[in-house]
Amino acid sequence: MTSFRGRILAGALTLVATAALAACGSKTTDAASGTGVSADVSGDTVKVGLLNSLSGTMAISEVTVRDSIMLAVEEINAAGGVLGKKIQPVSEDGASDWPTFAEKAEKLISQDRVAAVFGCWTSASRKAVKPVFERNKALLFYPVQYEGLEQSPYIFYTGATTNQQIVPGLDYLKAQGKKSVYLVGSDYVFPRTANKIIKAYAEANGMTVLGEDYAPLGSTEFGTIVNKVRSSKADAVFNTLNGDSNVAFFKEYTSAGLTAESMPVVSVSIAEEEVKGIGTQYLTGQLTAWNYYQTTPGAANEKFVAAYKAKYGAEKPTSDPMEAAYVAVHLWKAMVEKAGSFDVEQVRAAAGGITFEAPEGTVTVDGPTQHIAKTARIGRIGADGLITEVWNSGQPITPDPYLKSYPWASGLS
Amino acid sequence: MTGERLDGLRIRDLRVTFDGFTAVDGVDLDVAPGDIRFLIGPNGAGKTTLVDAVTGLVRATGSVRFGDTELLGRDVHRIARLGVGRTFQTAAVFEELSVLQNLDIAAGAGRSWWSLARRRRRIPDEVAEALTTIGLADRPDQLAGTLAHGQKQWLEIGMLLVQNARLLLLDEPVAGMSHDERDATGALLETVSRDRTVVVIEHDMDFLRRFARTVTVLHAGRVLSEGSVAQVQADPRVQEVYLGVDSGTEA
Amino acid sequence: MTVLFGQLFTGVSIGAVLLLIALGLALTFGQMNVINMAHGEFIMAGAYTTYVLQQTITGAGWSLLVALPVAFVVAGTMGVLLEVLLIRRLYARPLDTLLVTWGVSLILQQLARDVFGSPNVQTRAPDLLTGNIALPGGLTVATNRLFILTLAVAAVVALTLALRLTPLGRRIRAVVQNRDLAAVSGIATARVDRTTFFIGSGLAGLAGVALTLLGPIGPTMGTNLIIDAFLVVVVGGIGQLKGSVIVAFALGVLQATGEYLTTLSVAKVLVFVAIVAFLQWRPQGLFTLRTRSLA
Amino acid sequence: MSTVTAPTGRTPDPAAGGRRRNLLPGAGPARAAAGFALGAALLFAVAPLALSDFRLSLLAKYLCLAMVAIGIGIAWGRGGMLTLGQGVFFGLGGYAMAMHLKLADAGPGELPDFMQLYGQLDELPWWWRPFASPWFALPATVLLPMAVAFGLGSLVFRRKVRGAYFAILSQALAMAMVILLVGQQGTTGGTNGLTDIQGFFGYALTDPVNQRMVYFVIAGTLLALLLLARQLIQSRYGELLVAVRDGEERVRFLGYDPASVKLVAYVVAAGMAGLAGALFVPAVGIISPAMIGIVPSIEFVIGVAVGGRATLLGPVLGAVAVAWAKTALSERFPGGWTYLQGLMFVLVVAFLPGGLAALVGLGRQRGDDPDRRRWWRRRRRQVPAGVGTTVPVEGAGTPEATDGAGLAGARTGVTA
Repeated sequence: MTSFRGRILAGALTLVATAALAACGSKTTDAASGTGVSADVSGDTVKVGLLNSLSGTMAISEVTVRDSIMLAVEEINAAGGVLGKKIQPVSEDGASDWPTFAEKAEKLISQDRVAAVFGCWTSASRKAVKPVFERNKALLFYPVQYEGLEQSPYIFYTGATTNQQIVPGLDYLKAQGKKSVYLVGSDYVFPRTANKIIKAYAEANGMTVLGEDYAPLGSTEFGTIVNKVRSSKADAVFNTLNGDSNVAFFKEYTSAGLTAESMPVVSVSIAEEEVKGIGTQYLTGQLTAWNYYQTTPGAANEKFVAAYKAKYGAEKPTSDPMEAAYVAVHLWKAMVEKAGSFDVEQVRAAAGGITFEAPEGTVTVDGPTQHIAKTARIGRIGADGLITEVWNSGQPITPDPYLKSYPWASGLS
Repeated sequence: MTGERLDGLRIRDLRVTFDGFTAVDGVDLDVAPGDIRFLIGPNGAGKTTLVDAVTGLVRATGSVRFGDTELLGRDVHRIARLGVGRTFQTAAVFEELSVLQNLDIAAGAGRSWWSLARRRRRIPDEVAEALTTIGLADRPDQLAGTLAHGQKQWLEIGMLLVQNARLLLLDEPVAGMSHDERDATGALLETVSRDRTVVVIEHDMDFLRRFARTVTVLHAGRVLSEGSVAQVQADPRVQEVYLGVDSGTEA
Repeated sequence: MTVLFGQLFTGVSIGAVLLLIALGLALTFGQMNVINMAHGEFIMAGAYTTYVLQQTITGAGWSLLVALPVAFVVAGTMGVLLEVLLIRRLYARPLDTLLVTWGVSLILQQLARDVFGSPNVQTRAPDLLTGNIALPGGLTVATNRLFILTLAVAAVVALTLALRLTPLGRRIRAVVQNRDLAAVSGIATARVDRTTFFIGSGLAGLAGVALTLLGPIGPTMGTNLIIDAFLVVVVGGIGQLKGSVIVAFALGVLQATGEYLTTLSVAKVLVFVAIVAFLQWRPQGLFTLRTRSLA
Repeated sequence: MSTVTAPTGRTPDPAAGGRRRNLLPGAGPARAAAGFALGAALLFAVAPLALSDFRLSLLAKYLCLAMVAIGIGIAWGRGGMLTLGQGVFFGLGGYAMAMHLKLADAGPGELPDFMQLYGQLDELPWWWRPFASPWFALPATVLLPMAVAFGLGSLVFRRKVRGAYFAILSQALAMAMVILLVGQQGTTGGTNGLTDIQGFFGYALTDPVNQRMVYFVIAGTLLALLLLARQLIQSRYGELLVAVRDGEERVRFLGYDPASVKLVAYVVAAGMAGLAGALFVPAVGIISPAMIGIVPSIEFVIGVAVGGRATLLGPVLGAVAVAWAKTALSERFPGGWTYLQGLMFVLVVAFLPGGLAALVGLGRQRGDDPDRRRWWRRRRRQVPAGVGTTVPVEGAGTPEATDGAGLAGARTGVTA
């Protein structure tokens, strides 16, 4: 028996050893070895990938982004497609699970051979797919505001980076004469990074940060935090909470007798869709910092809102990430047409300087950072659930993901 | 296992309470080495609780000595390793394992981790011996769950034998057995008591008369009477609380 | 001082929420030994009931009052369905019940997503329950917290009285303490089981209504609560309500204190460590029925 | 399906053949070896030839999940401990490996990229330093989870925390672990986890050839773990473990300490999960708190339940099948996957506790065991008159009937 099992073991080991030896590929020290899969454009259609969580905790937000991408695709197809080819969308579910995002990204690139992928919401999902896109030299369009500090050659960032959302939010508070802030956020990358920036800004601009608290993701118990916020007597609260936590936070906030008048809250993760889920009775008068609202004036937005409501229902609001996703598809189309090719490297080369009359106003692709220049807008939540602009930056802000042009931020990255 | 020391059981002032209810209330009990002692008493007299206390299952105060060793305050498995084994009212064998596996496990409490990590190569001698003693030698590979009721009880006793228990505490070993099976069980008890001390909880008066050497009657958590079968039967208090009332239904 | 009192009240109100979500479990898990992971989705059902009722009843106060009994019945009915269809077959396999009801909870969540949509929905709270009561010395007490505390205490009192005084309660206790004897004594144990499950699940529905005042109303709201609720019952000890009551408030105050002194994340971990340590001391929980027959 | 518990080399008993626990007729070493060879051939020859690089890398991921499943099969199927926190051990192994690979990517003396970005650390935290050495990191992927399991296990098992209590505690552990990891953004990567891993001991993971190498390592490890599990199950210890599952108190009265018996199975399962996590990292290139929380932990269990919890191969095949179904289905019906997953839990656990393995064995075993055919009709409290259900226990109210759970499951499972 022993000898018998011994033989099995020996056999197994030999197999492993041979296989491993035969399989030895390139070393990390070799030159970059990514092969790159070229998109399949042989037919009269071109495939693009949609990578969003359609199930799981993130589905709440990401489904609306997917809807918005589909709208853009339809519009483009109705207008004749891209380089004469109709866009064929391939939708994949990231299932709110980061390895699944990586798996599906790989599938879209190598199996479906899409020309570009649109999607991802959380930073974690973007970080998970980033190596996949870099390895395969494929393109991702990421449509959500994020914490900056990233610049991948194979990702276009169509949401705001920190200097297009957080910094303008602070500028606004400063202009309003607010001298002290309290920071409340969910415990993950974006809030922690954002709050680091806020503290550096506050120090340089004579504001005090009276406290900084984080709630675990999904936490719905805010008694303690609101208690601390209230006793801090800060002039304003900067809120980077995410998802469900916002609901619990604002209900607690209102119950504690705090109002937009006594202590305004600037939120960076509450868009029109979230307002519906929290309830206007808890939110009226509170502030948000984004680049787009459903109420943003302009013909482009009127057309976008009308088309969206016609397709998905009159009660569905449009929001910043949805708009950024919609813009992403149109920007990709413009890039491809300027390059005259679907080839990723040529598209990247053509990207710089491309502008688009977006619902949020004119946006311009910044070649070096692959982010886009956009206008910052501070809005106030109304009793009707819509957000109306109370301040904007006047002109599009050049993206600066590492905040290199801000002296006070020199220690940050 | 033969040739080992024969020890007796000595219980002093044993008390067990459950949330204010006193199940065993100051019992003194001596079982001589090699005795077959029957514990009887009406339901709720504290018989099983007494065995539970001796084997460490319930917390108790007082003193329980087996040979020279105090048992109270020790963990169940430590007491078992000192040579105290028990069975339960319902046969407690491992139904998903074979007869052989059941016995092998019972025999193995002292095994090293090394021998546990390996397969059984052959049937250990004491297991083979016990298989014969309990009359299951022809079916070592049968799943214990598929044994007849009597066979399960015997298997349990067999497990005590290979476990090397020197004090056997048997809780109603012949309940539900046929007449022949009772006889066989009785004979088994006599065999094993040659080098072990045996305590039996039993309601079956007929079985008691035939196989008990000494008897203790418990009532309401106390010892009511003690002595030979004849002495106990003659005790008027026993007749009053137990035999007189219950003998008809219990026998 | 203000902060101290505020934190104490926060702790008590966290405890009240824990109690409210755990009370139904104290009945189904504590009394019947059934591990129902779909309990969180019954809470969700209660919250959605409030939402649906508000579509027809416009007054926020009235709709909330109406929602309480309706949600109790809705969640209770779901509980009975679950008991009859699945759990009844699994009384001998509690661990399997856990997995089966987990599956049920997944299905119910997805169902909620398909019916009500993935995003959270909003309900309108009566103005009375969005403010606070000022006490002398600059102290305030939030009215929604006060409402939940009252509701939790009322539910405990009602449940205790029902178990002690009504014939139904006596039957439930009889079945819990000795099922076979109860059956032999002519109690229809199957019907008692169903009733117990109805009440336990109904209490989850009540909790759901109350939670609309505090947190999000969405498909996944139940999953965040269920572990905490189970921990309360485990630490409280099964078989008696008072354990769960004491533990809910103790954990609430512990959590609030931990949150204040450290961070929310660390406080959560601290509470977990405290629970493991407590179970070292009393593995069967704070209170247990110590009888032989239950073993 | 190979044999599961057939003890070999004992007296043959043709008379009791129908009742034997020998699971397949004649399932001796020869048959096991044949099955093993077939498995090896499938994994090492057929799969690499038949599958594209993408599908092969998916298979590598599934095989990692299967390793966790083997451990759960031992702890839950054989030992009756429903561990709903296996993700913790998977995560510990994964993080240990990822920490080493991140440090190797960064180069000597350098900080991993995310620490510079989010942590603004000037130097490596002390607890990261040992992981720079593969001689520390590699053993740590297995030993670290085992140590944690040992610590927790020796606390709870000695105090007789078991059944549902243990399951809920293990679930809470997963929750606590996630919160802890997420809170330490600067040193653990927070919710992002450790991503963008480029190399695996000097080999670039971007190269498909090296991805194949990783696959072969994973497949080889899986086979080795299967051999280990088989040895464990067939040993005297394996029998003892089943005995503890079915009658913990009874085993105690035989002079064993059931706590140690359970502890071994729990620690072994943790080690397997740790190893799986460690190999998952090069295969997928990421480890994050999302993979170790409550939901992934319970997803590990569903594969085991579907395959057949008490068998050797059932958990492996179940885990691969469920993971594959998830990929395949979610490619087509995203919302539908959740329904199906829920239904699987309900249908398999409630109506087929032995898993698919029992279904395979059903035809052969029909008529042998009347109990088995009627398992679905068994009503409450009709627990097989087994151990455990009748033994009084210190402190009433212990979920004693949990032992019945093991019984009912094993009754069908063991025989397949």
